Amino acid sequence: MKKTPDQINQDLLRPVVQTSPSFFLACGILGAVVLVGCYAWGYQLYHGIGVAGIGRPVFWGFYITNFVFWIGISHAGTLISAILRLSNAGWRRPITRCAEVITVFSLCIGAMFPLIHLGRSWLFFWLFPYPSERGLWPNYRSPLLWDFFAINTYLIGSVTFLILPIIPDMALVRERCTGWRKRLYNFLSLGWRGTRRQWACLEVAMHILAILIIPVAVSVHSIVSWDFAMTPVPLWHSTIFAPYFVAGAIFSGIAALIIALVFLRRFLHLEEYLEAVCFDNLGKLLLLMSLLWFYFVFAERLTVWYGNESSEIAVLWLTQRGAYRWLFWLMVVCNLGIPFPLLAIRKLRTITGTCIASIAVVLGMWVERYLIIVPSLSRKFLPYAWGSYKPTWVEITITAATFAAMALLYVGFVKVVPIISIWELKVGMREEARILSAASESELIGVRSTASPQIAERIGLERTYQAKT
Amino acid sequence: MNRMDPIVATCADPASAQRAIKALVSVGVKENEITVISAVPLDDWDSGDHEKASLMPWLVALGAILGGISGYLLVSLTQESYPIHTGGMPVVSLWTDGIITYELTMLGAILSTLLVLFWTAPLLRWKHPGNGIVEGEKIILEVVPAAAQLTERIKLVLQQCDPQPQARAPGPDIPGQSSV
Amino acid sequence: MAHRWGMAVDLDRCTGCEACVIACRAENNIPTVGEQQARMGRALHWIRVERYYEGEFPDVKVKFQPVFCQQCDNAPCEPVCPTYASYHNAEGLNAQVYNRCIGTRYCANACPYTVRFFNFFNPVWDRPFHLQLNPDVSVRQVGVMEKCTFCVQRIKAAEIHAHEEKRELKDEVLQPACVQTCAPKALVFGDLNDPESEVSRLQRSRRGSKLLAELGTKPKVTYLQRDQWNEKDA
Amino acid sequence: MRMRAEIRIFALALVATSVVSSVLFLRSGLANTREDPPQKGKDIFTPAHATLLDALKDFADWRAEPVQPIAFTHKKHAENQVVCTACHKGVNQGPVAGLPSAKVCMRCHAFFATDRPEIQKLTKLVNAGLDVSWQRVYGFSPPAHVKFNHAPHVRAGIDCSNCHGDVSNMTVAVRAVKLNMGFCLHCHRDRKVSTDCVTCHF
Amino acid sequence: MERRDFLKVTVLTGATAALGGCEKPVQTLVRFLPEQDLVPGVAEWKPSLCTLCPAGCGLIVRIMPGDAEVLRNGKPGVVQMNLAKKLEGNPAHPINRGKLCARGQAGLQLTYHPDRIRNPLRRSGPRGAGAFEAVTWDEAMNQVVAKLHELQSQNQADGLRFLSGRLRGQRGGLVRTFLRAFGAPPALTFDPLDEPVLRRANALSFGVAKLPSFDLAYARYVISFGADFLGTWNSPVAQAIGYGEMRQGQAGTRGNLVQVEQRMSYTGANADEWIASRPGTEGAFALSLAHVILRDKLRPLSDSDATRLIPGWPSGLLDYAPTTVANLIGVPASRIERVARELASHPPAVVIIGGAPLAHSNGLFNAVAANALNSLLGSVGGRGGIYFSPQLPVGEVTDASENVVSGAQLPAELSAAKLLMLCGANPVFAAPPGWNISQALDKIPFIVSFASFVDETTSLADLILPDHSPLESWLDDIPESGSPTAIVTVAPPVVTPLHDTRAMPDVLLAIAHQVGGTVAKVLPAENFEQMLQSAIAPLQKISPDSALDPDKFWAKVQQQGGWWADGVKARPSAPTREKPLLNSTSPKFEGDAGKFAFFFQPYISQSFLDGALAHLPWMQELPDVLSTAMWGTWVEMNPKAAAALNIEQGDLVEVRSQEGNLRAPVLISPGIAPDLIAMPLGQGHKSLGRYARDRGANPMSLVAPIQVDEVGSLAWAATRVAVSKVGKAQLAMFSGGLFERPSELEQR
Repeated sequence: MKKTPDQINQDLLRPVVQTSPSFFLACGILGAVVLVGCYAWGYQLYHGIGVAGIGRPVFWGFYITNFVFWIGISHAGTLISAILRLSNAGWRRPITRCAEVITVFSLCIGAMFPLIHLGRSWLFFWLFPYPSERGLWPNYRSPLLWDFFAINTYLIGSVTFLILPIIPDMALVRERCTGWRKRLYNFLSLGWRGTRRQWACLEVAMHILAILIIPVAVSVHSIVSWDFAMTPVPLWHSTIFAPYFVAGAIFSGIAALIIALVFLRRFLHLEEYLEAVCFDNLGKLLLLMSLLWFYFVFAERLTVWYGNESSEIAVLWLTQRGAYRWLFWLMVVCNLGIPFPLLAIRKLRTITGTCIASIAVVLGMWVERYLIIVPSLSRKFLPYAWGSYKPTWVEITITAATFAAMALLYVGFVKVVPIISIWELKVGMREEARILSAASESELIGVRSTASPQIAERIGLERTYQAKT
Repeated sequence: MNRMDPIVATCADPASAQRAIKALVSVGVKENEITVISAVPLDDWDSGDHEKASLMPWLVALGAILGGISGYLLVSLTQESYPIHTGGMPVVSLWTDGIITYELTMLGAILSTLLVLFWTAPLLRWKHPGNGIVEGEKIILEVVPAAAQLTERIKLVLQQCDPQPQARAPGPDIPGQSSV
Repeated sequence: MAHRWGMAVDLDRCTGCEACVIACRAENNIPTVGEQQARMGRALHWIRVERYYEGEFPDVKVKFQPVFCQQCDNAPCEPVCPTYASYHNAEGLNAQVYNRCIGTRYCANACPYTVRFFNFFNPVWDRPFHLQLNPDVSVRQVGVMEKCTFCVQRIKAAEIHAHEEKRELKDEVLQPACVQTCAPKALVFGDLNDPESEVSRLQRSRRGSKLLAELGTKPKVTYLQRDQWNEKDA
Repeated sequence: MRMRAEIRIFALALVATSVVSSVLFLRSGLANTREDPPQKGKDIFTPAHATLLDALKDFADWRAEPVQPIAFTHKKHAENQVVCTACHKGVNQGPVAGLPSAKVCMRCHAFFATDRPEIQKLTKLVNAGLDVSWQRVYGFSPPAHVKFNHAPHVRAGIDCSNCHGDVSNMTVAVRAVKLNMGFCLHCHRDRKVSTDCVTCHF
Repeated sequence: MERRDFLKVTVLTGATAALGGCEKPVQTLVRFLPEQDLVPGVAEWKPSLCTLCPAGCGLIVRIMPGDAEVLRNGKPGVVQMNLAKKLEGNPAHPINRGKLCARGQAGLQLTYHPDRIRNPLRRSGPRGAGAFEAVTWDEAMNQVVAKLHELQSQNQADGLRFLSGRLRGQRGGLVRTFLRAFGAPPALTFDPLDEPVLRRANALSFGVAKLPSFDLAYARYVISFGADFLGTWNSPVAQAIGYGEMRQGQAGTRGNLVQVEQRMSYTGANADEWIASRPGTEGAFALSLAHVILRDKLRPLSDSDATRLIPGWPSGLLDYAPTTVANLIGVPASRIERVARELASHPPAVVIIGGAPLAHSNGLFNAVAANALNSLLGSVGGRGGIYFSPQLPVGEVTDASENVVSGAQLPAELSAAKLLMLCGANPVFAAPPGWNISQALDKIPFIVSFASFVDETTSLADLILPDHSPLESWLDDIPESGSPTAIVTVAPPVVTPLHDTRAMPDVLLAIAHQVGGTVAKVLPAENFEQMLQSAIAPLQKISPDSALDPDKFWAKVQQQGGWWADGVKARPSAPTREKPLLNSTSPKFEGDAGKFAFFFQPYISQSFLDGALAHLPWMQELPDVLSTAMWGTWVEMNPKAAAALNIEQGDLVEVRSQEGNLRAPVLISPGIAPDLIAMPLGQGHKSLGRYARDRGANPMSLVAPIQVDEVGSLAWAATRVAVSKVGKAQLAMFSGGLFERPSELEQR
């Protein structure tokens, strides 16, 4: 299909300027769930953290699991889109923004959990390094404080990374609406006009940010892993944790991205924009990460088993033969068993295939975090102090609410901002056109509809082609 | 001096725009008096605009250094401020302080990127939103001649190399209808 | 010379009678949590007597081992606390500053001995039980971590008293509640900086060992392992 | 139409995985089938505050000035050379300064100033076998977890007015000094005495 | 946002309210004038006395002034009074020397328990419904006195019965005198902790009808048959102190402890060698050891009263050769031989017997056999051996072990009662169902109880005259064992009464005075304090400070918490001269082995003793040291036996005997014989306050009313039971793992 810029504008701006009842329906349902979650949290604040299932020796449960999980999801966007931008992969254009949004929101949600899980949440600000007459400062040796700094940096970075490319699109919307909308978008466009200089600066800035954000993202999840690795707890106190967590984070991040894309594709009718090629490439990435993940798990387990250190082996058996064996094998199936065939076999690596694989992975990675945290704590060094953990309705509700919150924020965002970066898409089309002209002058016009497989191959559109024929 | 209204013209594509600009320059309009507005970034377009942007990396580096220094000062100065003993570890330990310093370095870099962008672009100036985005290949030329007497000649030139002069930017229109 | 408080536990003397557990409870205002909470692993016993079976019927042996905060010199609980609520004081005590605690429970995870206990709710004493609360010890509110303090309130009182009488504080005038009540004298408390003190002497015993020493936490509590009865015992 | 099918599969997969996982969760005995969280009164534990308002007040550190049942004037007594320790006996013996019972008041006020209305109030109380229920002026909230001991401070020669203001010129004692940790630390630092946390917090 | 000033200023009530959680502020109540002006925040220690078990340890109580909510003639208010904060052992006391057990520590909760009876109560509903109404002391006293007069007028004075736990010292004396003067039979005693069998055995063997004391500190070899002497038996604290010394007291030597039993008691857990023998064969075991010693001439053949009781002793106990009895005992002959040799070659060695071995039909034989072995080892009265603490006749008390009606005669005695006075005994809970105690009580027209808590028996009372808590009352005791010196402990009240209660002795004296006649005459004392003083006075003559002014002496006794002097040794009275030669009888069990596969052994709980302490939350939450269970009962089973019935940890099982059945969670324990089921006493209360009510199960409801031959006391270990799985149960456990280095299996 050959879309004129106007068509693109229409298609991509429709969700912004037109509001369907289904939007309100979605907001209503999701909002309700979120409210229930808020009630649960209020209940916990009022009665005390004890309404959650945590006890001794398992002092961390669902909340920290969710924390790690969401921070992991946040690696979807920024990292992926940054890498793709730097490698200037053409197919990234429609998905970068969608990915960056995931990052920002899941970071916000993830960052809430350390607060939720505090025994005295109302004193959370004692984590801030602020001068007080006590002269007492936070303890910079505590991984939790590293978290505090790292997550803030990452959040600010990702927000910047998200909003910069939005500015021109805001200006575009500004031009096409009236009344309060116009005022709103006029403000949001930060006075963007699209002059040569603005474009130039924007591009440089994006490039710099793309470079900056990658090490930040890596550091964030390394630090999250160090929350565990810094403590002498069986299976936590391990050097493999930082890379293990980073890999896991990207793994779950890609999965989340794919799921989001499928939803958008369906509900915003973006079939022509989010083409099969994106899912195909993301699928390959996911496959890679899946194998990497398994590599880490295997390395970790093998070392523990071979080392045969009594406290560690206790945890190992607990997860593989004990009460947690079901979850353990669920995790393996979800993170390797399901994705591997779906993604490795070309025939199965369809949109549906990648989607199912992604759902499995997201679930599996949540379970993985749970299995990292709970079994280790319930089997610490002195067998007398062994224990177990069962979540209560409060934890389960809050967990559910955060998923709803994620969706709600996403829906809201899509309502305000075109989820596909319009101007980048146009640039992409222009470049495509140029490649084509380089390929063959003759097929310059309407190539997409009639492109011969060879050429299409050269410009990496093969999947599209297959999907069409 | 009172700034006079810009003369606006829309060109069909970059090529014609460039021709127009050449012509304008030939009649004595300075390049920095011409603002080129496009819907998408224009490449292979020779002009001095990039120099502004090329400052950015250095400023960012500066911001990073500032961030790093402030981070290190924060951890190293504050930790000693209360006579607190610690277990096996030293109060100030480079290993851990390194992490905070690193994060603040990055923060400095990111923030400075943002600020420098706002400053150089320039953004955050909500005045004269008009003459904004055009569509597709079209390009708006906005000329603000320093010398008032040039105005007529400029209009003339602009007409010669085909762009249709117009007073206003394309007005608002509703999607669904065909746009400009 | 500064004091360095430490303890020795003679497992050969310990009968596991758990008098120390109740003594600690009474001295330190430790709340009773009730059956439901206890089942969720929330019973608070700053000192506990660990019981380990060895062998199968009829050749069964049992090992009792009182475990409480080991007051490590190299305590894993300290560096992880973001607010310094768990820190090290000049006399080598691992202090838990309740009011500074925001309840991350990180220290409890880091503690390999699992001797830290958390107030999941605000404690309540069915009246008039509150009348027996010890005014010298604060009642921990909801959301703070707590643990054995070596009865720091007694240490402080003794210091003040000694200072008042202008004499040096000696450890024999000072006993934590658990030590005071221990019938077989299995628990010994004292100043490790004083080479003459009973606890220092026991620390040098051939039976002496540290709990989970391999973790390098450098506990200030010495466990004297159980002795073997030998036939030709003179 | 291809899309529809896809969505159906999608939904199916979603449901399937969630069902499977929840089943496995229950199967592995990790789901909570346990008793409800404790209710106030029912359980040994109850929340920190009776109402949300109390909680907010506590957090915002707000509380009303105490209203004393009898307008006791420190000024008068100080003028008549009644030293602080005459009534606040505990101040140099232990942690609590303490208040005397109305009996002690009556030792003098059986004879002195018996005509004053406040004294008559007092007398009426005592005759009824009642004591004056003085309202506390200074004190620490439970979450402060602080154990202050008067005796060492008095012995160190800290004047009462350092922490309680010039009470000898007050009629009814009011909170003249905001006793927060900064206040304590400031003094402790100046006097080079311990600022170790467990000096006060245990 | 910053909230620097977190040292907040709150009103006193805020502070106290927070202490008690969130309760209604105190300052809404009026404030009563205190009795004397106290300086708050300053603590002092006062001596007192532990009354929770017969050991009779001395206490010092830490008291501090505080504000208590009280009722003053019906009006609620606050008053400043001294409050007990902590109990410690009395360092000067010869028995516990400054030490205390867990139960003693928890005694503090008796005084401040929310379920204490706060004023006299009269039954307002049908008996057993537990409905009571408050009455004034005058009304209550008048009613009692009226009833007593009624008895006298109908000359049914012998219809008065007084049922109590073991009342020692002047309390016992007072009751005895009262009853004698009134013309009623002696007091009935019901005390599951008591060892009548051992008393009887000691009377036969050594001529002293008392519980023994042990000089463990110097013993080098201790063999204990079922006696949980470190936990609950006899004088635990004193024995634990001795044990500590035996282990590490003297450089170079370390005593060895051998425990013989079927279920690993808590003492067994401390033993160096734990021998599982068949139930009821301890006597045979002891004699088998004796046989080896005699055979190999490891010890000179002794001929004492103790040995003379044993048939075939002179001939060397041929019937008890290890090879012969090995199967009966269930212990390999070689092991018996070895233990015997070690026993003989490590003087001083001592044999202890108590608990389950005496609770079989052949309990007396077992005890006498152990005594004989002791005398063969020459450890009677010697250093590191067994001895009897001297008891001085003081005041009304001639001898603590004055024979009292107890055990199986109880039901009969009760059914003869017209008016029952109840004090500190709870037979409805702790007696076997076969005795039909509650039926007997139902027949009694009028029951007066002096209890502080509404326990199962008191809930049947018509009138409750609540006693002070121990800390609030004058206490005295003459401990029976645990110390080589004669002790008379006396302690004044340490705190002022919290509620509208009165001390039982004072009430009894007041009743006596109102009843008048001889009763009033023989009990002239104004109050119990006077009685004590006059009783103690004679001791001054035999004590070092005889020169002292009597009042000073009295003050001194009070301030040190009693009177004791070294050098006052016991003189064993002449052996009672009725000597039946005891024949080894094998134990009888109720229930045939086919139907009831398991022996059943209830045991005294570490935390609750016989159940009298089940209302203390501290003890409820104290993890039982072996099972680590809290807030409940459990059924102990051997892993193999359980596996055979495919029962596993966390299952709910039903235990049936011919007497009844109960349900409780099962606890798999390595330390119990495969054919034995054990349960701790103490739980399963139907009453006794919020913490104990409807919690766990009461093993006594399974116990058959079998008697110990020639003693008549309850043989509580002589029941057989069957076990079956009925479902899942939840038991609050403090511990996760059983083993220090868990097998892969257990790690699952």
